[in-house]
Amino acid sequence: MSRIDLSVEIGDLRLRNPVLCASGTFGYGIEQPAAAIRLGGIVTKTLTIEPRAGNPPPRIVETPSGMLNSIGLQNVGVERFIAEKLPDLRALGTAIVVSVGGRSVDDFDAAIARLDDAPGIDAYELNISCPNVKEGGIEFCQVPSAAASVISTVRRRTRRSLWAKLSPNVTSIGSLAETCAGAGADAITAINTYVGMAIDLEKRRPRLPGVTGGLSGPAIRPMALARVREVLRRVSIPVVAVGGIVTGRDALEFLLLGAKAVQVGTGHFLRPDQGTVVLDEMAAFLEREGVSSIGDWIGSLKED
Amino acid sequence: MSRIDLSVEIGDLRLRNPVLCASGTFGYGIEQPAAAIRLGGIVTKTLTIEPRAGNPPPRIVETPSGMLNSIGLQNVGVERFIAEKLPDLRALGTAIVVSVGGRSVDDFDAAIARLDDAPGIDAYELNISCPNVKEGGIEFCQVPSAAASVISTVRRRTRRSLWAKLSPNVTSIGSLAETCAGAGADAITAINTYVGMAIDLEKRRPRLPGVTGGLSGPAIRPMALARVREVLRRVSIPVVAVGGIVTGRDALEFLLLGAKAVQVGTGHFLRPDQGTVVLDEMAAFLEREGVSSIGDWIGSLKED
Amino acid sequence: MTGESSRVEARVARILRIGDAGTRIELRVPVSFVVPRAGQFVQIACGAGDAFRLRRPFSVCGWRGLPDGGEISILFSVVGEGSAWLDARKSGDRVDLIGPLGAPFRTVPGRIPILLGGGRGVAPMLHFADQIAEALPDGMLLYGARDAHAIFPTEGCPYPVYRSTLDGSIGQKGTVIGLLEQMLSRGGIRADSAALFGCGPTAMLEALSRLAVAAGIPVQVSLETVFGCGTGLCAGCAIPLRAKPGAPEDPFGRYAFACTDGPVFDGAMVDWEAVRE
Amino acid sequence: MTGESSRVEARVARILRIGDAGTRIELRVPVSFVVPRAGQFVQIACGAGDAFRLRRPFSVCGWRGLPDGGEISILFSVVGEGSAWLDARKSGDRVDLIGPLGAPFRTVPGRIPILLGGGRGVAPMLHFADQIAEALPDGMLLYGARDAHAIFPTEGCPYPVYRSTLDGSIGQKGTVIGLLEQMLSRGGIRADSAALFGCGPTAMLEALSRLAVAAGIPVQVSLETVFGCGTGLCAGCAIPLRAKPGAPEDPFGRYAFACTDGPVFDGAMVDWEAVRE
Ligand SMILES: Cc1cc2nc3c(=O)[nH]c(=O)nc-3n(C[C@H](O)[C@H](O)[C@H](O)COP(=O)(O)OP(=O)(O)OC[C@H]3O[C@@H](n4cnc5c(N)ncnc54)[C@H](O)[C@@H]3O)c2cc1C
Ligand SMILES: Cc1cc2nc3c(=O)[nH]c(=O)nc-3n(C[C@H](O)[C@H](O)[C@H](O)COP(=O)(O)OP(=O)(O)OC[C@H]3O[C@@H](n4cnc5c(N)ncnc54)[C@H](O)[C@@H]3O)c2cc1C
Ligand SMILES: Cc1cc2nc3c(=O)[nH]c(=O)nc-3n(C[C@H](O)[C@H](O)[C@H](O)COP(=O)(O)O)c2cc1C
Ligand SMILES: Cc1cc2nc3c(=O)[nH]c(=O)nc-3n(C[C@H](O)[C@H](O)[C@H](O)COP(=O)(O)O)c2cc1C
Ligand code: FES
Ligand code: FES
Repeated sequence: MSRIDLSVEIGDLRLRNPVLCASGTFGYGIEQPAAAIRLGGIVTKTLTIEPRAGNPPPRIVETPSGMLNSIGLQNVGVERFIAEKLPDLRALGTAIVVSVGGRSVDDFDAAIARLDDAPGIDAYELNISCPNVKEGGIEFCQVPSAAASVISTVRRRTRRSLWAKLSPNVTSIGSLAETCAGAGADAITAINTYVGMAIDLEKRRPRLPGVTGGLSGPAIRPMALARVREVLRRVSIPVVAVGGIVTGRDALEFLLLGAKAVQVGTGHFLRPDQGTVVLDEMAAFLEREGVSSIGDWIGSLKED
Repeated sequence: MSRIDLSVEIGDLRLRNPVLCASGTFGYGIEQPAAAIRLGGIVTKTLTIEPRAGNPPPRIVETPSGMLNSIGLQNVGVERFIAEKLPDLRALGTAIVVSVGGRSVDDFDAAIARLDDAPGIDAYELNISCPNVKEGGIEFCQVPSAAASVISTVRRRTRRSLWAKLSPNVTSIGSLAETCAGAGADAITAINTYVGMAIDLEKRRPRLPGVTGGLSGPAIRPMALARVREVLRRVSIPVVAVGGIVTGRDALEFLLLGAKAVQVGTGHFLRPDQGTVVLDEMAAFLEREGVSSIGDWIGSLKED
Repeated sequence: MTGESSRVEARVARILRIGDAGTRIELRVPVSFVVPRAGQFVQIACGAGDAFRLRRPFSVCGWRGLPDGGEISILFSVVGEGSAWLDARKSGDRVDLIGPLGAPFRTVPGRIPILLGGGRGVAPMLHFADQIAEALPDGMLLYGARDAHAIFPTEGCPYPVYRSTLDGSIGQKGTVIGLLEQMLSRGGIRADSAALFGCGPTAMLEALSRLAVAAGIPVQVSLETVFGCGTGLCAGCAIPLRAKPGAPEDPFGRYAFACTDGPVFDGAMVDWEAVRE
Repeated sequence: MTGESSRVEARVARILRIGDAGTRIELRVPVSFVVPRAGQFVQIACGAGDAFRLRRPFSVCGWRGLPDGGEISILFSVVGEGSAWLDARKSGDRVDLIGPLGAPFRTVPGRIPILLGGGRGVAPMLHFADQIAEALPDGMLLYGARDAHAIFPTEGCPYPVYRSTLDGSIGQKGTVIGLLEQMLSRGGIRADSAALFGCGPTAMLEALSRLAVAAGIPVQVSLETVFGCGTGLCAGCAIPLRAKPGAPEDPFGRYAFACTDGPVFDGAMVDWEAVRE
């Protein structure tokens, strides 16, 4: 264990360290308890008011330094989550961020209403940026007013912390973040995946049945850094960074920019305990550099 | 030499094969003549009406399966290009596409006016998507009306073919393409680089003096495919695809989607004659598959 | 699954190229590695360090317990960069793996195990035979391959091995399903006392399952799909299932996870039409 | 540059680790490879195949002509993944390289060549000495290193070698620039008849150039920066130059390309303030 003070605050929520898992890459948070108890917080798989089947397989394609996924939000639904997963999750003693998704504002509202009755949830992450569920038309993030209406609606429903998870597939993620902050978000999570596709030349077909999927992994890290920087320049609420973080050094880059915490996503597929690897590498680096508190590191990038 | 008919038409312009170099990755087209004479066409480094110094070094950072660049359009200017480069370029006998950039509509207009007096240019590629030159504010592509005004202005100036090179850093590249087609573009080139950045942890500084740069290379290929598909679904003018193409298989994916030609960019840094490698691999694949004309391959992707 | 699998640095004990059939690699694992059961798999980090690459799943094909750990063996063929990396290992090299993972084959009380392996799908069947032959000595292995060159050696197998090749160069000519049908019709295998266990190409497993369902024989098959994590985290490895007759509608249950619910599934429950698409 | 460089599959003839100093690798190249001149470099594809990696530039440090080609040698230190890959080569391995590339050092008529190498920057200086010693036998090599462990052997060098180390463990204590200043002040080197040639850390080359300009001595330095292509295609390798006094304003000329205009530059023309930033 590290002698460095790694604790951070995302609004009212204090995390013992700034490394969380990214939604959809760590199951419901209970599958790998040994790793989960060491994280700063757990973000669950995105939950919807009703259970969802998700998309037909194959759902995964590997790409250069990354991968495409088209899971389609397969999840047990809010009800079963509360009954079957939440008790084990709470037993871990790690901060709990429940990711919530939906096709309509009402879907979000209903899910949050139900979850709000359940004890032990520290924050909601509103997944308004899933590129794989488009029945309602397009991503909420592509229409800022739609994003705002999700946030302001659930804002009236709950006193718990609301994190808005943004899409990078927009012209200005900075102004989108501003809109979300204005609508009542307590923090911004950036970024979700980039829209991408892959083709099977022999079959002359897209590799994913739904044609496009979401690109994640180290390939997107340089873009995620630039996107997080855009958000940081436009809003004063805390920013949780995600996108291509696989090592402690990767995480430290986003914190240096000014993100208050980071999420490890695709990295978990290299090792189910990759989040703890990131945490340990981060602490070791800070120790070597003589940084005694993560607060001194966060936002200390020198730009001329 | 291949027995397959590889010739394609981009509007009025016939290319003997569909493999071009991407602007800025093959100099002025005369540095590697042995490779240049085999390409379907050469796209020059982006030229501006006046010579430009470009950005201070370092200008390049390697990233997972890609690289960031911040060249800043260093170029000799239209005048010296016509005097010093164009004669050698014409001597190659390869189709010539001159890439043109600028900070204002007038810059574009002046450059095209001057170039239009020079013989031997087959088309102009309008670089309205450079992420590294922002004195004028933001990329033209981020404001569709600005993009349209560049195109419609130079449209009145020249009868030569106009290709509009689009940025992927927008919410809807499809509607942007539509706008450009409406403004008089004869073809769309998609895509330019993604905005990204990199950080030097030891120095606690951005690695590029201008902080952000443009991401290219295999890392962006899945996104480029999805972006090119969006464009193809929205316009009927020819589309020239670019983004992460390094092998013949990569090129064939974009052609399968429906692009009429491809450009090889960062691939040239692996080998200065990588464009010809792509061409040869492509022809060999088609031969193995029994495709006798590239026209039969283009756009033959089966989507359900 | 907790505590049942671990990440270990294995060492290559032996690596052997077996003609066209593929490669057999034997990996030394420490005591912390739980004894794998037939049908389980390991997730191998194929490629050391610098480049990002998802782990690749490989079925365990044999286990040898040793005082200070054990050796797992894997049969595999080179189909891409990951398997090519594994194929290039030399004895003594390190291999980072996670396992054992997934739900194993399970014997069916009162029924004689009939094991069917198609191509490299014979791997977990050899392991299964080793594991159950003592308790269930009457089983047998039906093994189909393309031709004589593509056959993995099965010497040590405690069950009698009946072989088929598409070209008839070894054993009966035709598929392993043809062989099974013949043995069923001639009484060498009896529908009322057999249980079928299969691993191989999807088309073979579908044919096997349809035959089994039609004949009323219990059937378990090991299915492959593209994996993200292999450890139940990503929901990437969906296998479409039929709705349980009479059960309440359950959209979530439409797809099971090959890495944790499987890779071994009840062949009667798989929605083969959807798999094939 | 046309025809002067080519892409070849070289073979590792010998590879030698020299203590803390780094590694010396000798690469067999075919006849198609043009004889490299000192200061030129090669672009090596460090990493075979699958993963994307830009080529890495390395100065040629020696050349041996052979009836059917030749051998180039390179001195390098491991600083990241590319150089680590090169360091892991074994004799007989293939190495894909492009070269020789760039503008070489050029002797100055009527002046005695004084070669200065700092750290691994000694590499092209050894090559330069080999190349010019016959015609210009009065030259010398000043070689500075961190300490005795970091010194590359210089036995074969046709010029007398004067060494300095920061800790004084070999040769004079201090930097190689200190050594040069001393020799200039004691008359071992005369400003009116010398030409200075340097390769090493940027700070050393800046100090060398300032000293040379102040003393009116011609100076050429080999500069490093991050390369994209190494072949004049990308404009990535910008070196800031001073405006030529009296010349018309030329924005394009603000930055030269290290890979084609350089890597060897007139030290008096480099805009050192801008390099340092
Ligand atoms: C549970 C399970 C057990 C397995 N057991 C074995 C085994 O014992 N021996 C063995 O040789 N192989 C086994 N496989 C398949 C093995 O995982 C793949 O061959 C391997 O991942 C290919 O990796 P690659 O990098 O070499 O090829 P890639 O470059 O990843 O792929 C090469 C080709 O194979 C396809 N492919 C990739 N992964 C899979 C997959 N999982 N299923 C089907 N096609 C795929 C790709 O689309 C591509 O066309 C198993 C797979 C699973 C899911
Ligand atoms: C013209 C030229 C000649 C060279 N000759 C030699 C030589 O003879 N021997 C030798 O050992 N090295 C030489 N170098 C430097 C060599 O190219 C780098 O050490 C090498 O590219 C590092 O690659 P890597 O993958 O090992 O490290 P990377 O992981 O790429 O980099 C490791 C560290 O080095 C930095 N770096 C990378 N490239 C350069 C560079 N070009 N200049 C300065 N810092 C860099 C990175 O920012 C990083 O901090 C030369 C460079 C140039 C431009
Ligand atoms: C397999 C997979 C499933 C995902 N599922 C979700 C999800 O349910 N909800 C969500 O908000 N993001 C989801 N994401 C996006 C990640 O949370 C993260 O934003 C993205 O992958 C970028 O981070 P990374 O590069 O570290 O993976 C998923 C990503 C992957 C790879
Ligand atoms: C070093 C470098 C310089 C570039 N310069 C230009 C340019 O001057 N004009 C332009 O339109 N695009 C420029 N580009 C973008 C490329 O033409 C291309 O659109 C992009 O790199 C994506 O393709 P790739 O992944 O094959 O490189 C440049 C790219 C690189 C890497
Ligand atoms: S492969 Fe990730 S859940 Fe099965
Ligand atoms: S490194 Fe590309 S032009 Fe010099």
